[in-house]
Amino acid sequence: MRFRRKKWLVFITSFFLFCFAAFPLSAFAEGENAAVDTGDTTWLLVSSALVMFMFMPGLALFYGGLVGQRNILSTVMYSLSSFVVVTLVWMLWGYSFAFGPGVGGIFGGFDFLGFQHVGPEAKDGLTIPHLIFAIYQGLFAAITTAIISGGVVERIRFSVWIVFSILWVTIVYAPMAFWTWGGGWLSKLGGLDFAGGTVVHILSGVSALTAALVVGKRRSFPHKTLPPHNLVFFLIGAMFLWFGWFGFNAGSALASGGLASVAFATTQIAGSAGGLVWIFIEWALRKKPTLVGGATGGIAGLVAITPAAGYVSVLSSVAIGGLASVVCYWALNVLKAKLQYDDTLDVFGVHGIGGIWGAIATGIFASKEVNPAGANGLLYGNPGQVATQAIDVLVAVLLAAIGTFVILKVISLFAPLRVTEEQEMSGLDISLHGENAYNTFEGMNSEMAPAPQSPFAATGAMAVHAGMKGV
Amino acid sequence: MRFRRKKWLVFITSFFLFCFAAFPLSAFAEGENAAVDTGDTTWLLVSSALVMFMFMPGLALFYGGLVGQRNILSTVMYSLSSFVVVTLVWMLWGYSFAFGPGVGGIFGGFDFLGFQHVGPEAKDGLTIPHLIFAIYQGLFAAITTAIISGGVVERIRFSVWIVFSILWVTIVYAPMAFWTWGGGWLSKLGGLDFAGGTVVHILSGVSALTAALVVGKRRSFPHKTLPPHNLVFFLIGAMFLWFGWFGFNAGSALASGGLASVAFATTQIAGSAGGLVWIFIEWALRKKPTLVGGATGGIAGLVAITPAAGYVSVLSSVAIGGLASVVCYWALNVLKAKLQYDDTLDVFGVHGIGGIWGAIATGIFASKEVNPAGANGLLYGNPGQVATQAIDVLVAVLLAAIGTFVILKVISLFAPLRVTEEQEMSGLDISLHGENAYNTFEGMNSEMAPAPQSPFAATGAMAVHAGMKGV
Amino acid sequence: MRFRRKKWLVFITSFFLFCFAAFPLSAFAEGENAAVDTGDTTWLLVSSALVMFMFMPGLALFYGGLVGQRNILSTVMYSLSSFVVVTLVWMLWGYSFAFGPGVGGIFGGFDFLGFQHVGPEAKDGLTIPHLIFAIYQGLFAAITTAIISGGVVERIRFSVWIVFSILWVTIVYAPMAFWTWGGGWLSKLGGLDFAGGTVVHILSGVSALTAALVVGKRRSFPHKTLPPHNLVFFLIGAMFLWFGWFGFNAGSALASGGLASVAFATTQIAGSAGGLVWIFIEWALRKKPTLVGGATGGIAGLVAITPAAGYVSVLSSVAIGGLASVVCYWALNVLKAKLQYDDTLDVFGVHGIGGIWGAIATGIFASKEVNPAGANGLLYGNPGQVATQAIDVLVAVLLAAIGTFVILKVISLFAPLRVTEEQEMSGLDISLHGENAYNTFEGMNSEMAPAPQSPFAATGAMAVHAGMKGV
Amino acid sequence: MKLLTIIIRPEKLSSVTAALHEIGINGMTISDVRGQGTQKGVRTIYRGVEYQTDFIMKNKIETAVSDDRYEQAIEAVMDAARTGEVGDGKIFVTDVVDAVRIRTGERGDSVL
Amino acid sequence: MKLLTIIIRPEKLSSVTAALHEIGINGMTISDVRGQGTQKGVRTIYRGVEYQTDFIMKNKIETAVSDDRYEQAIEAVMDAARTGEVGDGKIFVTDVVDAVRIRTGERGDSVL
Amino acid sequence: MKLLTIIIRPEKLSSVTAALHEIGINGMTISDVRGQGTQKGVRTIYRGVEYQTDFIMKNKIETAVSDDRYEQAIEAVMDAARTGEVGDGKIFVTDVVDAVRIRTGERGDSVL
Ligand SMILES: Nc1ncnc2c1ncn2[C@@H]1O[C@H](COP(=O)(O)OP(=O)(O)O)[C@@H](O)[C@H]1O
Ligand SMILES: Nc1ncnc2c1ncn2[C@@H]1O[C@H](COP(=O)(O)OP(=O)(O)O)[C@@H](O)[C@H]1O
Ligand SMILES: Nc1ncnc2c1ncn2[C@@H]1O[C@H](COP(=O)(O)OP(=O)(O)O)[C@@H](O)[C@H]1O
Repeated sequence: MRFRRKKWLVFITSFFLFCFAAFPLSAFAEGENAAVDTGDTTWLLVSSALVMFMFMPGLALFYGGLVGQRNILSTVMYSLSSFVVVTLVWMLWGYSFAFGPGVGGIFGGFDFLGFQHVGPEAKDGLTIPHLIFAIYQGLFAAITTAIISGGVVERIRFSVWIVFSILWVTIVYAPMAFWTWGGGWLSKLGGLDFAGGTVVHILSGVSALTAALVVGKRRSFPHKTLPPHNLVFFLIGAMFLWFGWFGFNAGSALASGGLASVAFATTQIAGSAGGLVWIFIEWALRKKPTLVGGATGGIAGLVAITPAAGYVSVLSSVAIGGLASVVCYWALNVLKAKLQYDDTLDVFGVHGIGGIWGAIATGIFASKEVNPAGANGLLYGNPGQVATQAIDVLVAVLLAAIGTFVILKVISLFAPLRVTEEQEMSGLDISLHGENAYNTFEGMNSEMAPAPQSPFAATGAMAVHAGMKGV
Repeated sequence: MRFRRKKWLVFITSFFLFCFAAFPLSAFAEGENAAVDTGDTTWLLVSSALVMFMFMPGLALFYGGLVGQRNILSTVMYSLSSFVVVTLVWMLWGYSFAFGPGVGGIFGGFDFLGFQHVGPEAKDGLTIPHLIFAIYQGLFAAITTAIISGGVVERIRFSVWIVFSILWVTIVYAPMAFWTWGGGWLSKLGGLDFAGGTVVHILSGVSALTAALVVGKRRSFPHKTLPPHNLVFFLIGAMFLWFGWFGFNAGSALASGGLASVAFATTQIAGSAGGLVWIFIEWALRKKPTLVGGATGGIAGLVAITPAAGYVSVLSSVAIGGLASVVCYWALNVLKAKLQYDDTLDVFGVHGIGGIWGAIATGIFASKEVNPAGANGLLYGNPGQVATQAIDVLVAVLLAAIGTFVILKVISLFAPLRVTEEQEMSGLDISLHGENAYNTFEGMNSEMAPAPQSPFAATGAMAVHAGMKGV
Repeated sequence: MRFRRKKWLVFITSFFLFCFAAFPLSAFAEGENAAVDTGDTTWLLVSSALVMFMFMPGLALFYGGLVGQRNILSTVMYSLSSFVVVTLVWMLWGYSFAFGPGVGGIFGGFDFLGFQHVGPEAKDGLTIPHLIFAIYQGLFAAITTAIISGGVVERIRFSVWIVFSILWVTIVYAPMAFWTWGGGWLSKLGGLDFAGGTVVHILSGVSALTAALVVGKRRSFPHKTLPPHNLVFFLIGAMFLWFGWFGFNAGSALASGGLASVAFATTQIAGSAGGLVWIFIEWALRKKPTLVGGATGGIAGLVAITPAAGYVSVLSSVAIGGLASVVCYWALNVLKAKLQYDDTLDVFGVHGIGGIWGAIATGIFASKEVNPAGANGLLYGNPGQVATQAIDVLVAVLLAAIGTFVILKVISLFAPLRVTEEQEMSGLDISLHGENAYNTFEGMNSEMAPAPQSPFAATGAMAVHAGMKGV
Repeated sequence: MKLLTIIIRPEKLSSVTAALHEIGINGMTISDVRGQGTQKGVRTIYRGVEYQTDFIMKNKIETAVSDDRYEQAIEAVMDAARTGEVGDGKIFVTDVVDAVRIRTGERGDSVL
Repeated sequence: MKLLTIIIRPEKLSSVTAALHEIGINGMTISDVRGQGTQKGVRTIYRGVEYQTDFIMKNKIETAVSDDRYEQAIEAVMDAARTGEVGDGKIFVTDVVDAVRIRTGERGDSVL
Repeated sequence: MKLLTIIIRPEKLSSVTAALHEIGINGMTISDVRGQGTQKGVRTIYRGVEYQTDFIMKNKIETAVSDDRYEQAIEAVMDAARTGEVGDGKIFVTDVVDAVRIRTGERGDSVL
């Protein structure tokens, strides 16, 4: 024990030493900032904060509200751990792999390891500091990773999840980001992905399904799963996602102005169309429109507009968002029931299917009138764009499925992927994290026991822990 | 059934076809963006996101925390449905009616139907893209509509609410917006309304009272209404409102800079004065200052400063905010008790009365030293401004009362306005939406029943629904 | 009674008369705005809103989730009251004392009383309106004050807290802010504090400890304190803090651009390093990483990076954030257990210790390559900077400890500092504020009693209060 | 003395307590419980998955009454709680062998 | 008629109710309760402070059964709820002197 | 064997359980309940509307004790729970005809 603790100390210390010593600081040498525009930079600062917010606490609550109350903290911990881990991985090597100068259109290279050469000066071709661009993209990587957890909550081991996060962002996310946005081969084919239809939603949706299949079903699935424990948290989460999505989509213009405004408008409208259509579908087919449905439809619309946000007209966004609800409703209600996979929080049904529809829809509705830097789609006389988009989709699906499968199989050689039956039964909050989310038993509000001499034995007793010594 | 479903499909399909085909895209033809300022645009992008946030989840939680726990989802659904419906209505025709080039100072006209001619280029006379201006105003329209629901929650039918939303925003909100902000006749009289004292708060407050009277009291009113089920949600909602109010008020400068800063400062200070005064009133009169009181006072201060935010000095904002709490406290505690109307969440008492006070106060405290584009008020030698403001108030009150009355009476010719006694008794969450917000019974966390062969009969059993087939 | 009410009216009225009459409005005379930059101004508007948000509801939930459920509203009320009170105090005199032109490097003076001469024009040397600078700083003052409440929740009297807030911000915060940021003597020594390591965190942390000692322990401490009642609220609060911290740190650049981007990046990365290290420490020492731990570690990292955010490289921020978790973990688990002080929500352990580490770390890691306006630290060949930082720390510690001690001792001459045993036992929500946060007993959802003639006697009866008359 | 354990629909709680008050029974203890019986549970649907719960919200009233009053109490409860639909609930009667008022130490019927 | 008061682990609730259904006992009333006994409570740690709670989540089932069936019911519950670990719970049996179905006014065993 | 149903103020819960532990009674089952009786409910005011609730938070302890110990248990509870103010609560005693420990199948007094 004593030994293990020492090892930790050595590890931590050397890590920190490394941190400030190993890399040259010349990155910051030239702080000219010639081309930095304050308005654009402010928009990216805000967008970065918004993406952080849609992730934590947004995604965490969106997911947490839908799980049983004994797994809420565990669900949040998957998100929180990805948040902190991927942020660091991104800074250390992820950004370099995804947005480095690149090696043959395939791999970003090592130039930006540890955010070397990533400083306050404007990024090439943009009017915003390189550093905020890098952080903004890092938050994309982090939330994308965390979205996957929705497929495997209530059963995957916490340590496995952390290792998975590190590997996944490195060998699945970073390559796809490089290929699509970093100047890699896919972008040269002409595929359009404004804010992450393939890179974010298809990757995460397909990876979640793959992970759900590899990790296996919850023991309670399908006949005894717990109903969502708190729909108000779910709603809050959904709306935080919506709020943050403005930073996600309109921020992807990488500047303030007309294009950001277009993306903002299409986002709001596609989300609304998605929400409304889902409400109407439920009303027509089930007589009762639900809150879960309305919010899920909104998210489906937002997912679908993501790749298209800066390429399509406002009216097209109605169609994209509205039809997203139709396909996602089908996925959740028909496909899932038929195939019986346990994608716990419907990541595949919403992000996967919605993302695929969005990517294809971009090929249908894109218009150079909206964005000259884009392309025309099917409706504007260019059916080939649909094919190009289909290639993007295919690449993303394959990369996600194979990458996730391989990562999990490799991990499973070293450790079991899922918690034990007993842990699953007692709930992961207590069994993995030793905490209860809610301590609301009124009886605990009782006065001090009259026998303070035996604090540990007394009812409801609490004792100051002996600190590090006791372990 | 089969037939009805087909009809839906046809309807949805033709709607979407219409969406991307019916309107010319020439709107986006000239994307010059000559006069767009990135800093101003960023501020409007952010303000739009803030207004969205104050609405969803802000308003939804503010309201939802104050209702009984069997009506929380229903309360949220009124907001969510207005959010998505009004967004679409606004894009299709609302914006055109409210901010079109206009017909005789009365009506905005049809030029901007479907956001035609509303593109990324700067809006006339402003430095921000037309599209973000339109979306920003659309979010105002949406939240204003949703505020009304506070008067009729726990009893109005969901379908009635949706129809009401569509009609109300069209025939009450859009005209008033045009008259006040779109260049219509009221603005020509010289009335001042910086961010929506009349258009937003008086309209919604008076409409809520009217609706509460037309729809009728809850069966439980006044002797058995439910106490607020979750004041933490209420507080979160109140603070989200406050946060978003910066976008609402300071964003109404329609540019960044000095005026936005003035509006930001007056907003923060009026809200603080309102909160503090209410706390002191309760302390003096009831001995115990409450959280509900403090937060309500803050909101009252924010409501009252809304029309004045960019026209008055910081010190005036103390008076406006502080006195708002005095009049609203009176409305909630004396007026309501005397008149016995069932304005469930005190929309009239806070938004109506607070808005009237704010509109009049603008006429008292406005100063050209603060904003040369404004006017001087009573205290700066121009008593006439108070009269002008009073006309604005009168118009808003009449329009809201008559418009709401007519809309609801017309709807009631086709369908009952309120839920049945039984639905009211079982709570609207289950009876209208088939959902429970909270599933926290611990017994549900039990392991799978040993008799999986009869999943539907087993205790707590859950079954994958047969999808569309089953209905 | 009648008399007291009249006194109140007179007081309120004369206060408001004073407000808009007493001060000349010439402050607003020259609204030239020559040097105002829209992008920078937008960033400060946003940052102000973010700081407001991290405070309310952020801090309120962060604290509220950790207390017992009978004290949640009371905990929130400490924050809410500081929010409104300090905003007003700041406007009336606080800003002037802290950022006035100054008297001998010691005191800011009276020039800006009531925000006189604080208008929409650019602040000297900056490109943002003076008014938004003043409001931004005011929100810093307000949240700093409220942070202190974490040391004394569940026992300090509400009225004492309000008086304490007013005095503390006047005689502790304002001087320190002037000395450090307002051009006072400390800044002349060369101490670095980018966003408030000493001014915000050390002051609040040390003051909280002092207050906890002066006020005394909770009766239930340490053997019967209540476990945190809602960790989801705690998490939401923690993440709101994180989100707002971007406005806090990156906003402290007082402009958009490269420096703000650096501060944004170091903030995100230090927070992540803090969270991750805490998780690993718990894992190593206790086997179970907790959510409370992960979030606390993140906040520790954010606290520590605050003074350094704009002076250090991204890699240094990893070390600063990560080591913050080490020292704060030690403070919470070893120091607190040993010394047995009842700093209820660990303000000293997190803000105090974290802030001290951050201030010293700034002296170690600061680099002129990152920020030419800063200084080089120990690692860049300037060991003297550590000494300078140590002086800052010492001043902050002494000022906070002595100031808080004196204020509370003076107050205690006039009134008891803490609630009675009975109030503590029944919970402060009911005993101080007359409210319950949660009304979730299902039995309350019952239909109207059949005996409406005696509404007050009937079970669960509710009666419209007779308004002001009844008291 | 008898202990009545009364299971009713939550929406009838205040009617029942009022009815008991009317016949002079003021002391009782109430809890939120879940019932199973002939009545079927509600079905709720989340994202296409149907959750059928057979735990139906009920309220339980426990009240100790003297031997000569308990029939009257049963009548009162039945009148106030009955809807005629399945799920109205039950009353179970058990014997109380002793009762104490903690405040005074009194025993027996005077406790009520 | 007997009233069985059954204290079990929450995770065994659905097994137990299913076991009772199997022998034809469908009526019962369930609540969330906290137990104390030989079983020790969980320790949770918040920020270095250890909270040991001796209130352990349990579920209580109250079910009235006829005199001839209650032994069978006890068997069924024991089979379904037993893990062999400390904390499995208890069954207490008390006499019911009268029972009423509120909906119909029926009395006695037909109520069940 | 007797079943004690003890209704007390929530703030007295830990005193009472400690008092019972002291005399060797360790097994018990506790729930959050609402009481009505002579004690009046709190009034809370929201936005000028006064809500008076006559449901007062109480805790209920159910503990089965052997016939020779129950008087002692009553004494212990009374000492620990009494404040002398209205609302201290009640103890009701009923006969237990049988008791089972699920883990072992033991019956009778050895179950306790
Ligand atoms: N044998 C029983 N023991 C205990 N509680 C019962 C029993 N039978 C029914 N209950 C309770 O009474 C409630 C109503 O019973 P149910 O059979 O659904 O309708 P009804 O009483 O109208 O016949 C149940 O939900 C349950 O709480
Ligand atoms: N004497 C008692 N009276 C009432 N309930 C009891 C009694 N003893 C135990 N219980 C309940 O039974 C549960 C299990 O008891 P415990 O002694 O921990 O384990 P076991 O039943 O396996 O011996 C307790 O948590 C408590 O709820
Ligand atoms: N007849 C009764 N049956 C069941 N519980 C009762 C009865 N009378 C009182 N109680 C319970 O005891 C609690 C205290 O009773 P109350 O009459 O208010 O004070 P006291 O016990 O001091 O006379 C009540 O809140 C209720 O929970």
